[in-house]
Amino acid sequence: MSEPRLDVHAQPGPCWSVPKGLRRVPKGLDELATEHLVLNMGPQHPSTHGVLHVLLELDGEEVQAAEASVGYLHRGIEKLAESRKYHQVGTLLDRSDYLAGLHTEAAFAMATERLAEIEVPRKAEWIRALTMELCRLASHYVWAGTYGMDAGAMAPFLYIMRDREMILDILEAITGGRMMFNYIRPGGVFADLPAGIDQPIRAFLSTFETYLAEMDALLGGNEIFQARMHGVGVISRETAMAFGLAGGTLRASGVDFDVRRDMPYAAYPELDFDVPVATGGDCWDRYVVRIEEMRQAARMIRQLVDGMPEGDFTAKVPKVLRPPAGEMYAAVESPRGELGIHIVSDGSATPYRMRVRSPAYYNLAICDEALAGSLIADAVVILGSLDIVLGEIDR
Amino acid sequence: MALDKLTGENSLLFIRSEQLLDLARKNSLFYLSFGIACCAIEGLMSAGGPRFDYDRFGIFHRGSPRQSDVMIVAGTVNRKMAPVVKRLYDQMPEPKWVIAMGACACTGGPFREYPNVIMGVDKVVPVDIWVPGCPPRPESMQYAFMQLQDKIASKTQERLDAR
Amino acid sequence: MNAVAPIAIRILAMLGLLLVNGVVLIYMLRKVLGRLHIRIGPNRVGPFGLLQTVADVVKLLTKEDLMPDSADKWLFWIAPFVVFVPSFLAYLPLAFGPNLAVTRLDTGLLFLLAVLSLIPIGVLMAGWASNSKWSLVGGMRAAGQQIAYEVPLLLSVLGPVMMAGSLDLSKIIEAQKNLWFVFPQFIAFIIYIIAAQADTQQTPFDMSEAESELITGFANEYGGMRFGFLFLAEFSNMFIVAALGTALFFGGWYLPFLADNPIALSLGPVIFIAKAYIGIFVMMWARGALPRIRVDQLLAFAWKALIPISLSWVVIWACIQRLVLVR
Amino acid sequence: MPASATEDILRSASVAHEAGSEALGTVMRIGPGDVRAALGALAAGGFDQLVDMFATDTGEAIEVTYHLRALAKLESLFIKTTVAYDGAIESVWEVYPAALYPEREAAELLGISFPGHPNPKRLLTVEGTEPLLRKSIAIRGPEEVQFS
Repeated sequence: MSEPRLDVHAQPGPCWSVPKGLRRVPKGLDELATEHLVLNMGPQHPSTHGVLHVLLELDGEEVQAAEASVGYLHRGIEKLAESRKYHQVGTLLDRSDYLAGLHTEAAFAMATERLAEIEVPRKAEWIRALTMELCRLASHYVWAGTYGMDAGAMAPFLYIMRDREMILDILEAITGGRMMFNYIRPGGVFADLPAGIDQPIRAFLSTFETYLAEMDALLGGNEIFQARMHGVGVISRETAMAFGLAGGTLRASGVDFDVRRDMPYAAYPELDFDVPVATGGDCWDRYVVRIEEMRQAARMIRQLVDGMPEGDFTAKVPKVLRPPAGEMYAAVESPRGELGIHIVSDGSATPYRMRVRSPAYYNLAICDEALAGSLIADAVVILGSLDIVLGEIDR
Repeated sequence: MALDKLTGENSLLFIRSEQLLDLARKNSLFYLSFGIACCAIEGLMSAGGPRFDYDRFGIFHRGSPRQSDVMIVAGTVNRKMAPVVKRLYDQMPEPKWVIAMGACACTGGPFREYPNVIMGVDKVVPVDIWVPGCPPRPESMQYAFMQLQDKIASKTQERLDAR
Repeated sequence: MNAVAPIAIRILAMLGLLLVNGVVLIYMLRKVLGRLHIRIGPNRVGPFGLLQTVADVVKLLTKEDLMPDSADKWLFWIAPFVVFVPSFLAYLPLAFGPNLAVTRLDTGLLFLLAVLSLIPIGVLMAGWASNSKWSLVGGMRAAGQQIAYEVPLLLSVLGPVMMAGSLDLSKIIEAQKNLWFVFPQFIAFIIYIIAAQADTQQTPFDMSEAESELITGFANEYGGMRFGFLFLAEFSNMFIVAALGTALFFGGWYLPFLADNPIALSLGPVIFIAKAYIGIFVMMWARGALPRIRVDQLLAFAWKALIPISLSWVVIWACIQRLVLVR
Repeated sequence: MPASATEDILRSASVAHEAGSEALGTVMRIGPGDVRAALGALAAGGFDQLVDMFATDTGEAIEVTYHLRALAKLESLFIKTTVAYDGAIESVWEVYPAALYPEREAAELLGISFPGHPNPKRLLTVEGTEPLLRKSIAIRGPEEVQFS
C-alpha cells in the first residue's frame, strides 16, 4: 500500500485524513510484545447481510482497523444494461436492490421519461408512490428485524416477518411478484390497480400501528438494546456529508435532506408527510429515524389509498423506445437513501451507459471510518445500522 | 455368494440399518445460513419466518458449515465468490447436499452474459436439487426440501430393490 | 462387588437422566421459541415432532468426524469431554427426593459449584484447539465471563447456606419445609438468576457463542457428535442451575402447604424436576425475547454491580441472622 | 447557484473550462489535469456533496463525470473530463472522501488510474479481470449462454 499523502491541497475547505480503517497500525510486535489479530468477517457471516467481507484488525475485542471488501455479488448490471432495450432494463434493476426493487425501477423509468419527454398520467404517479411506499415498509421491516438479530434479539425479526408477509401479499396482488416486480415501466406502470385492492391495504394499515408499537417496545423499549445503541458508531454531520451518505443514515446525522421532499417526483408533492431528522448520528438515532420513517410511510399510504385518482395507468409509449441522444439523471428516495440513475443515450434502442448511484454503496464506504475503535459487537451493530444491501453495492 | 447377501454391504441388515439412519438424516436437515443474493430473502429469511416455518420439518439454520448438512446456494456466483462457495462446501462434513436455488445458481440467470458471472454453481460444487424461479417462492424451497428428503431415502431403497 | 453395583446403577441412571434431559430440553427449546416467535416449531417427525431431537442426535452421530488440519489434535479431541464431564459430575450431589441422590455429600453445594467452574477450561480448550480466530475469541470471552460471574454466583448461594447451616443440598431443602428461602433471600435469588444465566451462557449473556457476532463461537469448528456433546453440555448446565435454584430457593421436593402430605412427598422427584423445568422455561423465555448485552457491559455489570451487591447482602444477612434471628 | 457563479469559482482557481447547459443540468468540461484543483475550489465554494462519480467509455477515450451538489441550494453540477485509455486522473478523495470507492471501481472496470488514492486495490473483481465496462470487452453471446 502506498503511503497516504499528507500534504494538503492549497484551497481552503474540508480536508480529510485517510479513513481510520486504512490508517493501519504497523503489523507485528509493539513494545508490549502483543500481536494484533486479523480477522476475516464474512463473506459467510450471519451479520454481514449478504456477502460482505470485512477485514478486522483486532486488539483483544477492540477493532483497530477495518476494511470492507465487496464484489462477491458483482454481476455487471451496468454492463448488461448496455445490451438491453429500455423496457428490459427493469428486470436487471430489480435485482440490484432486491429489497426495494420498485425504487430502482422508478428511478430508471423517470430518467428515461425525462430523456424521451414522456408525460406520465397522474394516476400512474400515484400508483408508483403507493407501491414504492409499500415497498419501503417491506424493506424497513427486513432492516429492523435483522438489526435486532445483530443485537442478538430473535423475536423482533419473526414479528416483523409476519407483518412483511402482509405487505408482500398486497404487492403481489398489485404487481404479480413478491420481490421482483418489473412493474414500473417508462411511461407509467405495467398494469392498473386490481379492483378492491384498498381493502387489504386498509386491513394492513389498521393493524400496522399496533404491530409496529409491539415490535418497537420489544426492541427499542429494551434497556439492553438501548445500552447497545447509544453513543455507538457516531457519524458526525461533516463526515456524513463528506462520505456522501444518504437516506436515514444521513438524516440521523442531522442533515435534513430527503429526495421526496427536496427534489419531488411521483405523487409526493401532493402528499403530506414529515421527514424525521435526528442530530446524534449514533446507532440509536438511525434506529429512531427509520422507525419514524415507517410511520410516515404508513401515513402516506393512507393518503394515497384515499385519494387515488381515476385515469390512465400508463402513457402511450412506443414498443421500442429510442430516446434522443443526451444524458439524464433521476433520483428517488429508496429505503436506503438517494438512489439515482444516470443514463447516457446515443439515440439507439439501448442505453449507451447506465450508472446506478446506489445509496448503500456510499453508506458502506463509511465503515472503514466508523468501525475502527469499536468492539466486535459494536461493529456488527454499526454495519446493521447502515442498512446495506449487497446487491446494490456490487451491482 | 450367499454369505455375501447376509453380511456384506448389500446385506439386508446393513441396508435396513442404513435406512433407519437415512430416516434420521432426512428429518434433520440443518442448512447453512449463507445467503448470497436476492434468493436469500425468500429462501432463508422467509423460510425461518412465521408463515413458512421450515422448523416444522426439522429444517433449521446453522451459522457454521461444520454443523450443517445442506448448503443452499441462493444467488449469483461470480469469479470472486466461487472459491468461497467451494471452500464452504469442503468444510461441511459428509453426508452433505447442495440445493441450487434460483435461476442464477442454476445457470447464471439474467446475468449469465456477464463474463464475471459463473454460469451455474454446478461448475463449482456438485448440486443435488435445482430450484427454478427468480427468485423461487418459499413454497418452492419447501418442495425442494421434500424432494431432497425423497432423494436421501431413495438411495437405500434402490439398493434394496436391486438385491 | 455388592458395594459397587448400586453406585454404578445410580451413576448410569444419572447419565440417562442427563441424556434424556438434553433431548427433551432441545425439543422444548425449539417448541418454546417457536411459540414465542409466532411459529409452530417441529411437528412433523413423530407425534407433535417429539422425535425431532432423536433424529437430530442420530444424524449427528452418523456425520463425518471432521478434524481441522491445523487444529491442535489432542486438545481438539478432548475438549468436548472436558466440557461434558464436569456438567455430568454436577448431577451427582443433586438431591431429587428425601433419599434420592447419587451421593450425599456434606459439601455437595461446594462440590457442584467447583465442578461447574471447570467448564470454562474446556470451552477455552475448544476455542484454542480449533485454531480458528472466531473460536478463540469465543473461548476467551467465555473464560472472562465465567471468572467474573462465578463470584456473585458463589456469594448469592451463601444466604440460603447460612439459613440452613449446611452445604448439603438435602439439608438445605429440608430446612425449607415451612418457608421457601426465596422469600427471605429475595435479593440473593435475583443475583442468583442473573449470575446463573451468565454462568451457563444463556441469552442475554451468550457471549461465547454470540450467534450474530461469532457465529457459533467456541464451537465453530466442531461438527458431528463432538458438537453434539458441546450442545448437550449446554443444556445439561441449564438443568443444573435450574435444579440448584430449585434446591436453594424453592424448597426442592416440597410443595407449599403440603410439606407433610405423604402423597406429595412420594412425588418428590417429580415435583423437583417440574420446578426445575419451570425455571428452564423462564430461561428460554429470556432467550426468545432479549437482545444480547455487550461484552464490556457484561463484565462491568459483574464487577461493578453484582459483586458489591452480593457481598453486602452476605454481610447484611449475616448481621440479621446473628443479631435478630438467633439471639 | 447560477452557472456564472460556478464559473467564477473555477476561474478563480484558474481552471480552464467549457460551460454548457444540457438537458442534464449545468455541465462543465475541464481538462484531466485540473480535476483536483477544480473540485477543491468547488468544495470550498459550497458544493458540499459528491453525489456520484463514474466513468464512461465513449469509444475514443474515457469520460469521467463528477456529480456535485450544493445541498443548501439544491444545486447540481456535473464536472466532466476526458482521459485517454489507461490514463490517469489525480484522486480527489481528500476533497470528497466519497470518491474513495467509485475511484477504485472506475479504475478496475475502465482501466484508468487515480494516483494519490490511499488504497488503490481492486474493489469488485479479482486480480486479472479485464476492464469489463470498456466497450471493447464483449459480453457472452447467445451461443455461449445457451443452456444445454
